[in-house]
Amino acid sequence: MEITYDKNAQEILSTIKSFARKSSLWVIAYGTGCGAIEIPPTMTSRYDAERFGIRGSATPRQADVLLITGYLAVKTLKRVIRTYEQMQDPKYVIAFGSCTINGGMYWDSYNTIKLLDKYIPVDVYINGCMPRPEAVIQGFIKLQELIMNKKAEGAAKYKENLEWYRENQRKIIHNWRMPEYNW
Amino acid sequence: MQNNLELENKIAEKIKIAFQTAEVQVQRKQRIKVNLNEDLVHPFLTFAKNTLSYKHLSHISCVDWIEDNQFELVYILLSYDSLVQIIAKTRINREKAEFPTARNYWPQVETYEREIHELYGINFVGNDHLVDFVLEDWEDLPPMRRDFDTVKYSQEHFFNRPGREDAQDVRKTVTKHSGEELPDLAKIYSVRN
Amino acid sequence: MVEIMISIPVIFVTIFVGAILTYLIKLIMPKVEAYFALLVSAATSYMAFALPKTESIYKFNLGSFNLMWGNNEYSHLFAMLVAVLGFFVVLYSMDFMAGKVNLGFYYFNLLVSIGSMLGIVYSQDFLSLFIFWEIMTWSSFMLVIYAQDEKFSVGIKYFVFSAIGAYLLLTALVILYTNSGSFLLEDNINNFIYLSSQNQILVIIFLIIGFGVKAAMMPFHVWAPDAYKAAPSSFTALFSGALSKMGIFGIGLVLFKFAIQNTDYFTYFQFALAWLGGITALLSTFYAVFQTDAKKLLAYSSIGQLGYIIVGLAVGTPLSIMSALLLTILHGAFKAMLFMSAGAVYYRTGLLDMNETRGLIRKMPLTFLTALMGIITVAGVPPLGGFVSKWMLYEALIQSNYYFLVIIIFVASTAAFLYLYRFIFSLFLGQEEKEFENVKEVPIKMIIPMLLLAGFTLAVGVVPGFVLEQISKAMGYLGIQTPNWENSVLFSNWENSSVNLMSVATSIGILFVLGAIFLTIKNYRSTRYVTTKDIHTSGEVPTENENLTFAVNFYQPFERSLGSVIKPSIDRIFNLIGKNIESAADYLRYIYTGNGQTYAMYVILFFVVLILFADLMFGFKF
Amino acid sequence: MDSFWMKILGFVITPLVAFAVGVTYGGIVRKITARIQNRVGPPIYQNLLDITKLYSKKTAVNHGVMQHLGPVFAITASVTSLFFVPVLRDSSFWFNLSFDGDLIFLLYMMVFGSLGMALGAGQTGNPNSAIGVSRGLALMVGYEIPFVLSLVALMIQFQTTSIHGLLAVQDTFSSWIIFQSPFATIAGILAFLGMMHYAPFDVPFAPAEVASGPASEFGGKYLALMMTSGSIFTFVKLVLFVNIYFGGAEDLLTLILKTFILYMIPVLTGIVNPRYRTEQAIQFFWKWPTVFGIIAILIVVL
Repeated sequence: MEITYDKNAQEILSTIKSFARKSSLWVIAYGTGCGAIEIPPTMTSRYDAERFGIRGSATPRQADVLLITGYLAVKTLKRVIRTYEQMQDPKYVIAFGSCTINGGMYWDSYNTIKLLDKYIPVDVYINGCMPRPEAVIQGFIKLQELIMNKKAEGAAKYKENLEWYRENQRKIIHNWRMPEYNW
Repeated sequence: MQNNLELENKIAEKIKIAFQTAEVQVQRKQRIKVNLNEDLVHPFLTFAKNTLSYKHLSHISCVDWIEDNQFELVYILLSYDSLVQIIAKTRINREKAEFPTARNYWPQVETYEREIHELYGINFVGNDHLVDFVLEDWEDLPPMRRDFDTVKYSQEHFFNRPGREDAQDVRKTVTKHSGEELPDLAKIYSVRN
Repeated sequence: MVEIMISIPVIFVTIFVGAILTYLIKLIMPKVEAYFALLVSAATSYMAFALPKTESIYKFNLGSFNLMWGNNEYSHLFAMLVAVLGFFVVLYSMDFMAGKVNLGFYYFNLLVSIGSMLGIVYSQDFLSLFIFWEIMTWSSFMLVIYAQDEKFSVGIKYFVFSAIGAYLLLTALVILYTNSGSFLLEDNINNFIYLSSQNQILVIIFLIIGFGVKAAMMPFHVWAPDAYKAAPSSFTALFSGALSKMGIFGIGLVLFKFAIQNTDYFTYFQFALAWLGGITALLSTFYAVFQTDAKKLLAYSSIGQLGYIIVGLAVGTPLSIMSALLLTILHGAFKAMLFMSAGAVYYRTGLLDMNETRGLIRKMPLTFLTALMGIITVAGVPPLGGFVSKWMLYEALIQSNYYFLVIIIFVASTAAFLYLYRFIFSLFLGQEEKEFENVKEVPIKMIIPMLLLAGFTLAVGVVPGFVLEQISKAMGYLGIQTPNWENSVLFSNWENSSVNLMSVATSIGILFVLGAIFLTIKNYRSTRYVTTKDIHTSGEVPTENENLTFAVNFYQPFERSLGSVIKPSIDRIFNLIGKNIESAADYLRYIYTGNGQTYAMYVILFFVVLILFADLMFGFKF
Repeated sequence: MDSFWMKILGFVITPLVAFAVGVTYGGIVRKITARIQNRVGPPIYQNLLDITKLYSKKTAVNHGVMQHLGPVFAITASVTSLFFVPVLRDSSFWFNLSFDGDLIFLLYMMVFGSLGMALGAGQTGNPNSAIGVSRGLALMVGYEIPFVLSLVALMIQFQTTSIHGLLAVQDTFSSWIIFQSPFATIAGILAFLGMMHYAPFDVPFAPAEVASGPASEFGGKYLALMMTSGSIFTFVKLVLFVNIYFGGAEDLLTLILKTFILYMIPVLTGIVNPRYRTEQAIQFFWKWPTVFGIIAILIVVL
C-alpha cells in the first residue's frame, strides 16, 4: 500500500522536513581533542548557538550532528565510529580544526589519523587550530544551508560506500570487535 | 641558601649509610637524586617506604638510552613528612627488558607500569595486568623506543592529505621564504635535518 | 441428578480421599498422580461452584457436640477463591513440580490444604473450623519444609506462630463454649451478648490474633517472608493468594458478627485494627523495596496488601468493606500471578536473586505479560482491577474519619511502585545476557493459569460488577448495608465522586491502539531491532561478559533518604519485634520433641490448664 | 446526534489545543531561560521544530516490544488524563470525560504513562535509564506525600473528590482555594515543583549525569512521541492545578494566563537553582511541604 502524494505536496512536505531538520540541530557532546574547549563558549551566553536551534544532546540516539572537535587517536576513532553508527538517520558530521583535515600538528604522530573523511563521511569542515566560536557557528550555518539544499547526504554516502569505509577503518583498527552496522 | 639543605643532606646521609653503592646527590632544595644498581631498586623502595616514610610514589618514568643499549627507569618518590622528592634511577638491559614490579608497595604502580610496558615494551615481572593502555591493539614496535620511526609509521598507516605527503618540517619552509637562518636549537631537534 | 450429589460432605470426601488416593497412586504408578490430582481438584472446584449457597446444610453430632457444615454467601465468596486458585495451582504444579522428589507427598498436602481451606469456609461451627484450621496449618507446614534443605527452622518458625494463633483461637473457643454451651456459630453469635464485657474483649482479641497470624498481620508477620520463600513457588501462590485469606475470612467474621455486638468498644477495635493494618502496609512496603530476593519481595508485598485488606475491614463503612473483600479476591489473583511468574523464571533459570536475573522479556513474553498485568494491578493503575479496590478504599477512608491513615495508605501504595518496578525490571528487563540464551517460555500448563488470572484482573478493572455482586451478597450475610454499585461505574457517597470504568477503559484502549498503530506504521521499514548490547555507552563496545544492568542497590538514593528519617527506626522496630518473637519462638521450639506421645500429653495438659483457667476466671464448672 | 458529534470534536480538539499550548510554553520557557542567561535564545516555536524534526527522522531503533510501546503508554496516559480534566469551567465542550472520573482516578492515571515509560526504558538495558527510573520513582514517593496531604485536606474540607466539586466551591475570586485553604495550596505548589521535574528536582533526567535518564535510548519517532506526550502532560498538570487551587478558568484566555503564571513558578525556580541529589530532594519534600500539608489537614479537622 503505497501512498502517493501530489508532487507539489510532496515538495512542500520535504521542504518542511528540511526546514525542521536545519532549524533543530542537536549536537552529541563528544569532545575528542583540544577543540572541545571551544564548545562551551559557543553554547553559552557569549555566542549563544541555541538561537540557531543548536542544542546539546546527551546520547547519540537523540543527536543529529556529530562534532569531531580535534585530533583523533586510533582508540578514539573507534568510539567515534561507534557513536556515529548509533545515531539516527539523517545525521551529519562536522569536523573541527586542522587535525581532522590534514593531521595538523599531529601530522607525524604514530597514533592519530590525518584524514577523517576516509573513515566517516564529513559534511562540513571548520578550519583553524582551533577555530573560534564564530567559525564554529559559521560552520553550522553552512551545514544548515547544505541541509536546506539537500546536499548534506553524508549518511547516505556512508551507507552506500560502507565497504570502502569499513576497509579503511579496519586498516587501522586491527582488533575489530564492533557490532555490524546493518543499514 | 646552603644551610637550608640540612634536611635533604640528612636524608641523603641515611641513604648513603644504607646503600653504599648508591650515588646520592642532593640536586636542589627538596630533591635528591639516587642512582642505583638494578638489583638494589627494590630494597631501596622498601627502605624508602618503611624507614624514610616515603608513602607516596608520584610516578615511574623511563628513558631510552639506545646508545648504551640500556633503559633507565626513574622512580619518583615523595614524603609527606619532609616534602623532599627522591628520584631513584636505575639502568636495565635494553635487549632483555625485564624488571620486577613494584606493585606490592604501591598499588597505583600498576597503571604506570602498564604505560611503560606499552610505550617501551618493558616487561614488569609480577604485574599480571599489563594489558592495553592508551594504544589499542598495538602490533608494531613500542612507539617510544628511539629506534621506532614515527613518521614512517604514520605515512604507512594513515592517509595523507594531498599536498602534504612530503611532510616536511614547516620551519624549513618558513626560513626558505623569509630568508632567516634556522636557529641552532631547531637544527638539532628538527626531525629531518 | 448431579445436583443431588453435590453437598459439602461429598466435596470433603472427594478432596480428602482424592488426596490419599493421589499419594497411593504415586506409589503404584508414578507420573499419573499429577493428572489424578488435577482431576480431584477440578471435581472439587466444580462442586464448590455448583454448591447451592443457602440450602446445603449438613448437621451431625460428634460426641456430645452439635456440629454443622453449610454454605452461605460469605463462605461462597472465599470458597470460589480457594476453588479457582486451588485448581490453577494444581494445574501449574503439573509442570512446575515435574521431576521433583516426593511428588505424592506434595500433591497430598496440596490437596489436603485446599480441602481444609474449603472446610474452614464451610464450617458453621467453631470446632470443625478449628480442626480444619489445624489441618490447614499442618499441611502447609509440610509444604514449607517440603524442600528439606535447611528450611526446617523456617518451617518451625511458621509452625510455632501458627500454634500460638491456634492456642489463642482455642482459648477463645472455650470461653465462647462456656458461655453458649454450643460450638455452632449461630448460637455463639446469638449468645455473645451475654458474655461479660471483659470476656467479650478477650475473645475478640484472641480470635483476631489467632486469625491475624495467618494473615501475617504485624507484629505476627515474622514467619511469612521466610515461609513464603521456602515453599515451592506453586504452593506459595496458593499460600499467599488463598491460605492467608483464611485469616481475613476469620477477621471479617469476628468483626462483623461478634465485635460489632460490643458497641462500647467496637470503635476502639476498629481504630486499633485499622492503624495496625496501615502500619503493616507501610512498613512492609518499605521493607519490600530493599529486598533482593524476588519471592521475599513478593512476600513483603503480600503482607502489605493484607494490611490494606485489614484496614478496609476495620474501617467498617460499606464501601471500605467492599473494597477489602474485592482486594481479597484480587489479591488472590494477582499475587498468584506474580508468584507464578517468579516461579516460572525460577523454573527456567533456577534463579530468584534479583541481582542476577535479567533480560528475560524476549525469552518469556507471556510470563512477562502476566507479571506486567500483575504489577499494574498491585500498583492500582487503571484500567486493571487493582484500581477499583484502591479507589474504593481511598474514598471510604476519606469519607470516614481516618484522615492520616489515608495518607499512610497512599504513601505505601506509591512506594509500592518502587518494589514493583524493581521486580519486573530485574527479572524481565535490562540486558539480555548470554547465560539466558537458551531460556524458553514455560510450558502451556503453567501459562494458562497465569493468563487466565491476568484476564480476570482486566475484567475486574473494566466490569467489576460480576465480582461486586457476589461481594455485596457476602456483605449482606455479614449484615452490612451494601453500597451503590453498578456493573462498571464506581460510586461513593459524595456527589460527583464516581468513576466510569467503561469510559476509562474505552479511552485507554482506543488511544493505546491508535498510538501503537501510528508508531508501528510510521517508517515501519526503517524501524529496526538492535540487541541490548547495542546501547549508548559513550562509544565503548561492551564485551560479552560486561555487566551493564543496574541491579545492585537499586534504590540506594531512596534508602539514603530514608536513612535519616525512618530507616533506623524501622530497623529497630523490626529487630525488636523480630528478635524477641523469634527467640521466644526458638524457646517454644523445644516443646516440639517430635514424639507423638508428648504432643498428646501437651494437648491433655493444655485442656487441664484451660479447665482450671475457666474454672478460676469464669466460674465455669465442668 | 449533534451533541454526539460535538463531543467527538471535543475529543479531537482538546489534545490539539493541549499540544499547541504545551509546545508553545516549552518554547517560551527556553526563551525566558535564554534571556535570564543574557542570551538571545531560540524562537518560541523551537520545540515544535524539534518535534517535527524528530518525527521526520528516517530511522529508529528499538530494543524490543516494550520499548516500542513505552511512548504509546505515555501518550495514552497523557491524553486520557486530559480527557478527564475539565479544561474550562462552564463549557461542556471542554469537559470531555471529566464527569466520569475524579481526582483519585487522575492521580493513578497520571502514573500509567510513567510506568510504561519506565518499562520501555528498562528494556533498553541502558544502565543510565534504569538509574534514571530508580531516581524518578524515589522522587515520586517524595513529592506524592505533600501533594496527597494537600488533596486530602481539600477533599475533606469540601466533601468531594471530584474536580467539578472543587470548581463548584470556587465561584468568586475570593473563594479560590488558594484563599480558602492557603496551607494546602502551599503544600500542593511545592509538590508541583517536584512534579514538573524542573531544577532543583531534575535528577532523574540529568543529562550530564545519567545521559538524560530514561530517554537515553529513545530517538527519532520514539522521542518525538515522548515529547508530544510530555507537552500534553504539562498542560494537563497545569490545568489540573489551576482547577484545584486557582478557581479554574471561564475562557481560554484566562486559562492561558493562569496556567502561564503557574508554570512560571517551577520554571523560574529551576533557572536559578542547581540540582538536588535524590535524597536531598526527597528530604526537602518530607520537611516543610509535608508540615504544611499536615497543618492543612489539622485546620480542616479541628
